[in-house]
Amino acid sequence: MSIEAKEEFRPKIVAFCCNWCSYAGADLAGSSRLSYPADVKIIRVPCSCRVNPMFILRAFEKGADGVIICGCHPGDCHYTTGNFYARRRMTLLFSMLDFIGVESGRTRVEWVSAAEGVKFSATMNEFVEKIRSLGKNVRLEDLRCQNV
Amino acid sequence: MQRVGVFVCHCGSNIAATVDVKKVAEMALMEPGVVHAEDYQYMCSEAGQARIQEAIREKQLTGIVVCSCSPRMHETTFRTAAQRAGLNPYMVEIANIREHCSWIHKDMEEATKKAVLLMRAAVAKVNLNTPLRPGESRVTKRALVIGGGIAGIQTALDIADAGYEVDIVEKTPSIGGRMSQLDKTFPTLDCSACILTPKMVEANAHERITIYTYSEVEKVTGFVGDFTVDIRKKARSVDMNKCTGCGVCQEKCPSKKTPSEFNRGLSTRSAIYTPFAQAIPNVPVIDREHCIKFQTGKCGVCAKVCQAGAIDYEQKDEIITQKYGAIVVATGFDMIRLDDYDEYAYSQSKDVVTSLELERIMNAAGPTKGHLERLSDGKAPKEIVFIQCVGSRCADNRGKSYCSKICCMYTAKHAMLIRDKYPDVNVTVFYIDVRTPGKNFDEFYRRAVEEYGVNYIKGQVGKVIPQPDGRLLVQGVDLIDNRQILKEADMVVLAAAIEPDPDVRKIATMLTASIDTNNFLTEAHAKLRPVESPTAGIFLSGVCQGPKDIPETVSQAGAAAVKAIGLLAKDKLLTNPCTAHSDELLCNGCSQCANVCPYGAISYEDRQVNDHGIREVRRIAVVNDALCQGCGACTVTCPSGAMDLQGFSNRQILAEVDALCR
Amino acid sequence: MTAQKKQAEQIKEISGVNPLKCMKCGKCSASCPSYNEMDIKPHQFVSYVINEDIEALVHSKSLWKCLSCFACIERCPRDVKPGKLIDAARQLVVRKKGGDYLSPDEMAQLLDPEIPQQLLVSAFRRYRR
Amino acid sequence: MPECVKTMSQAEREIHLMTAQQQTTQTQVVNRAKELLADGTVARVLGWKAGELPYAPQPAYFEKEEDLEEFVYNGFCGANLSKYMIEASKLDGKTLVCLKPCDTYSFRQLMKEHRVDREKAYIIGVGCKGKLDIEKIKAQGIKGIQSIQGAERTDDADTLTIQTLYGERTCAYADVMLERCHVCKGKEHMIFDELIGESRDTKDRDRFAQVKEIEAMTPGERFAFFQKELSRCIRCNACRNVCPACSCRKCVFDSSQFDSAQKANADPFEEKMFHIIRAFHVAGRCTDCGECSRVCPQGIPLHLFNRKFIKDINEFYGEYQAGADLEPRGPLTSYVFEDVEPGIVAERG
Repeated sequence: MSIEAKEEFRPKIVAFCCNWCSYAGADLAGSSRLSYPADVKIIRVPCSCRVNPMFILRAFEKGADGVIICGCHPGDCHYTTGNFYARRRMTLLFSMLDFIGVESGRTRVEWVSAAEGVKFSATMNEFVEKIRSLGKNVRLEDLRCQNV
Repeated sequence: MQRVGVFVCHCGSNIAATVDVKKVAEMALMEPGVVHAEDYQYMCSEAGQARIQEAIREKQLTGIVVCSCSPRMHETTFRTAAQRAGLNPYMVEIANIREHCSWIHKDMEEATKKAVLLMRAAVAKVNLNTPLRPGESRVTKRALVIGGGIAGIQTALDIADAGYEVDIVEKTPSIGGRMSQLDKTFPTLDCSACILTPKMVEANAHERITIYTYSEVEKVTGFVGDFTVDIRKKARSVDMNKCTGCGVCQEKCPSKKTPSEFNRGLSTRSAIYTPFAQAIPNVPVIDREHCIKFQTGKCGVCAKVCQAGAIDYEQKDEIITQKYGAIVVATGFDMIRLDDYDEYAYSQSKDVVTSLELERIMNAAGPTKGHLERLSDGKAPKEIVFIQCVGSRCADNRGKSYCSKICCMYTAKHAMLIRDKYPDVNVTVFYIDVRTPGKNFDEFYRRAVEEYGVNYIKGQVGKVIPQPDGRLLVQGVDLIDNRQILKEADMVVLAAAIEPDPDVRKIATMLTASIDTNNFLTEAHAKLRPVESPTAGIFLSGVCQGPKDIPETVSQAGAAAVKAIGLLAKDKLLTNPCTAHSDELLCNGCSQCANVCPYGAISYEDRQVNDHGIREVRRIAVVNDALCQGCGACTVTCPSGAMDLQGFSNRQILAEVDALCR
Repeated sequence: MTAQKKQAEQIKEISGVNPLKCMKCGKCSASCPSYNEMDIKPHQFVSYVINEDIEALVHSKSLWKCLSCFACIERCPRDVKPGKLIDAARQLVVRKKGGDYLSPDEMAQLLDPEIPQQLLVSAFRRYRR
Repeated sequence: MPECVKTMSQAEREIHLMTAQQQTTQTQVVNRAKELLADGTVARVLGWKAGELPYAPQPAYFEKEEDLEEFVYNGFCGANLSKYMIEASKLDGKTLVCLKPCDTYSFRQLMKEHRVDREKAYIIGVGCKGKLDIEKIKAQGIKGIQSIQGAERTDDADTLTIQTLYGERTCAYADVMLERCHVCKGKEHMIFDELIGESRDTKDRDRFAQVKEIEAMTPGERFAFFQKELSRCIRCNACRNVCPACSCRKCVFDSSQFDSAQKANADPFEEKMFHIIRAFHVAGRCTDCGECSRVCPQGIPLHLFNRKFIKDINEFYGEYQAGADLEPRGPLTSYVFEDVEPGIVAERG
């Protein structure tokens, strides 16, 4: 553990991207070769409203250091209203996580359209930077994993 | 337990150059359920697909993971391949190791590590996949075209000629659009009206085309093959069945001070008006905001002079509800406002005009009856300066970042026409680049220079200064000579950038079609699906998708029509099987899910259930597969987890989360 | 890093300008009131920085002919703003010379009716930061 | 302590607990219930009966008139009976249910969610002037309780008289009220068929004071606070079982979908996860009845989670009280275009 601790901190970041806007935005970032750290791993969901708070907490439990949810811009949801519900749910959930003392910077929602490859890459760079500055997520993870 | 095969694609060097594909395949074999793993040059090639099919048959695979490009690219390819080998297509998962990995990471070790994780997540998911079968939905054999410019007219004609009903919705009182405002067209100098009017007439006369002018789309519900649209027919105040189009009302109307939209405000029109002589339908509308009768209650001249008794002040907006199988957006463009460009003195001098205003000045039906004259004093100009790229290719927030594409050509056209008709007028064009890709385009531009003596100067204009004598001092630069130029001109013409019609944002929202930051509608694929929106059943025609000239617009309009016809020709559509389902043993029947369903796909029924021996009647949520589009909003609203989404189930997503955080 | 390259980097840093955004439209030169006085024209400033030919730039007459009227900054469609590059080059020179800045208070005493107003205004614009 | 109680007979206990006013409410309810049972309007009565301890009456069904002799209604009848109506709605015939003003919010919320059948309920809105928290009485150092007088608050007599093994003790009623009564939603019943007894609005505190206090802490302090509170959780599920909003046929935490079925906490995060998710699932539906905190054997202030959500909902989406109306959409199943962005949480700091 002591050796690992000296290594550069590489956070684990899970990004939930809606299929229609943000996943396509991430594809565009890829085809435009707009790099962002490999720490970000994307899970494709049909819509930001498919993201259950359970998934987010589970990610943290399993050792994620940051979770970001990306969807279509409000008003542009492929399913018309999905991101409006996602927006309320995530606002309340993030507020609750903040309330129990989890750093609010570890969770984020960003609206990225299919045309915003640049924004996707910039957002991920920024988010990774933020998580790096926050350091390892010791408040939420499954402590059993610590010394394995 | 599944028998999973993992196929890692090199994509030539696109993936293999940054991801150790052999290592990914090797690691795959250590994952639970994986019984086969291989890598290959191009998995999407015929040979690659054959390898997948062979493995499915030989190793009796029950699920496969392809580590390749984005599922948005080849998911369908691999699903079809798997299906041909006897595997349910929904037992295929894609790990996106190109767009989300090899293309954005440079370090091989890091990229390989990430690729392995993405592969693991896909394997974890496919282990929980279940075979899914698509349902069917019907197709309404009718198309809606939003916008009645040349793009909309062409699309409507093509669809109607193929035998389908088409409705055109146009917000202004006449179809025709921007093209009807143009004088001549490049590169052959045809008269715009001469080629457009026959098309307008044809559309109007077509038995399968219904034109709703002075109308707007108000509400869109439904989905591909089965849209329901509310169209607001604004009150015209004139009975379309009675009006004979004699025009007396317009002559007699005492309110004549309204700036004419058609002439870009360079002339005025009456309150009851048709925008131009060839308008279709040739039925005027009363502009209630400027009508004396509507504003003060006293007038009614038009009703008195109308022999046909067509004037109807009581007319109300009417909502027409219609079902459509396909919708084509052809909302077109407008020129940007030049309020922020003080340096060109557009708002200070009447003799600084936009190119579209010049079109009206040059047109025989325009404000000057086609005579080239200064709008300030009516004098014939001797010196005209054209300024290119006004608001195009701007990195600041005054203009647009893109090239408006049509300005180089129409400026060459204007310069040529002026020199042709008025050989004593000097024409100077300040340009940054002259862009003429297109058949006979560069030849056209060269003719302007070589045959017509138009003076092209490489360099921009910094400032236009109105002089006390009414002339305009143009301060520009010649970058080739490296010299600053001060030039007196009588007229300055600005090639203002074009932008999508501002209403398109509202329409895109109704259609849930994606739109970019410049308000251009996004196509499903920039190269391979340029006339389709990512939203199924929505097609794009003309400038709403990106700047285009007339020939391009017409060819895209035809392409959009073909895509729409291809959809309308089908009797049934296969529906997405990734729909929500409710577990009758877990459902509380609490109605929360129906509250968030955008499609009204959830209803409730009292059903006899057998819950581990307890038999009782329970209120249970039921999802209509044909209506459900699979967004998943209901699954999160459901506290008990009874509502789950096929293909993106709670367990599948959690498995992915676990695999990625491992 | 060569001295020239370093200087070019410094200019970019001070000005906050990315010269690669330039599309060579020449609107800066078209707007410049001192154009005829300059040996290196405003639009050329951009390519000098791109080519890292900073020596020529700092020894040019143009450096001291620019009035800092900001017309080019105002009108540049590409957010390149050659005026800022010129200003940055000037700062390089001034810093090298030992940084004999004036404070606004000192300036009042040095006022000379012969000094053109424009120069004063430009000086204020430049040094108020 | 239980030994001291054992020394008391059932009759003694009843006598001790009765006061004039309480007799009226309790007796009135009993008399009315007997009538309704007799004329067949209702098939059963859902109320409270005396428990083993003088301060722990239990929810109970009474099917015969004579059973009603055991019926009690006093200051310790905090239990919210609306959740029982989910099961009672499936039984034949109507059930007479006694609901206090705050319980009626829960009932209405359950009606909205189609969990209870209004037609199957005959609601007697019982008067309430604040309910008591035995833990607070004990916290005053009062031990060996034998009986308590004044447990049903009458007019303005604000004192409890408690007989203990060590003699008579008194305490102020207001000092030993349940937390939820200090933030009383009001004395009005949201739904009822008839009313018996008087109610009083006992609100004397800011509902969100505690939440605000915690919000003012640093993230580290907040984390430590909840870590300390939640580490006491033994996952007995009492909070879940008592909560009228938490009424799923099968809880997600018991279902195989989330790999969380019937599992002991493996790490300190899991109990947080349970309580966060539980609060999230009832967000916008929780009426703030406070039953979760009342029943928690470990004394964890679970209502803080719910109240944090309520506070946020009020601030972000406008004042909302679950169960106050029958509007089908709640704050999490509706939206407006201009809703705040989730980033507000980080901005707020």
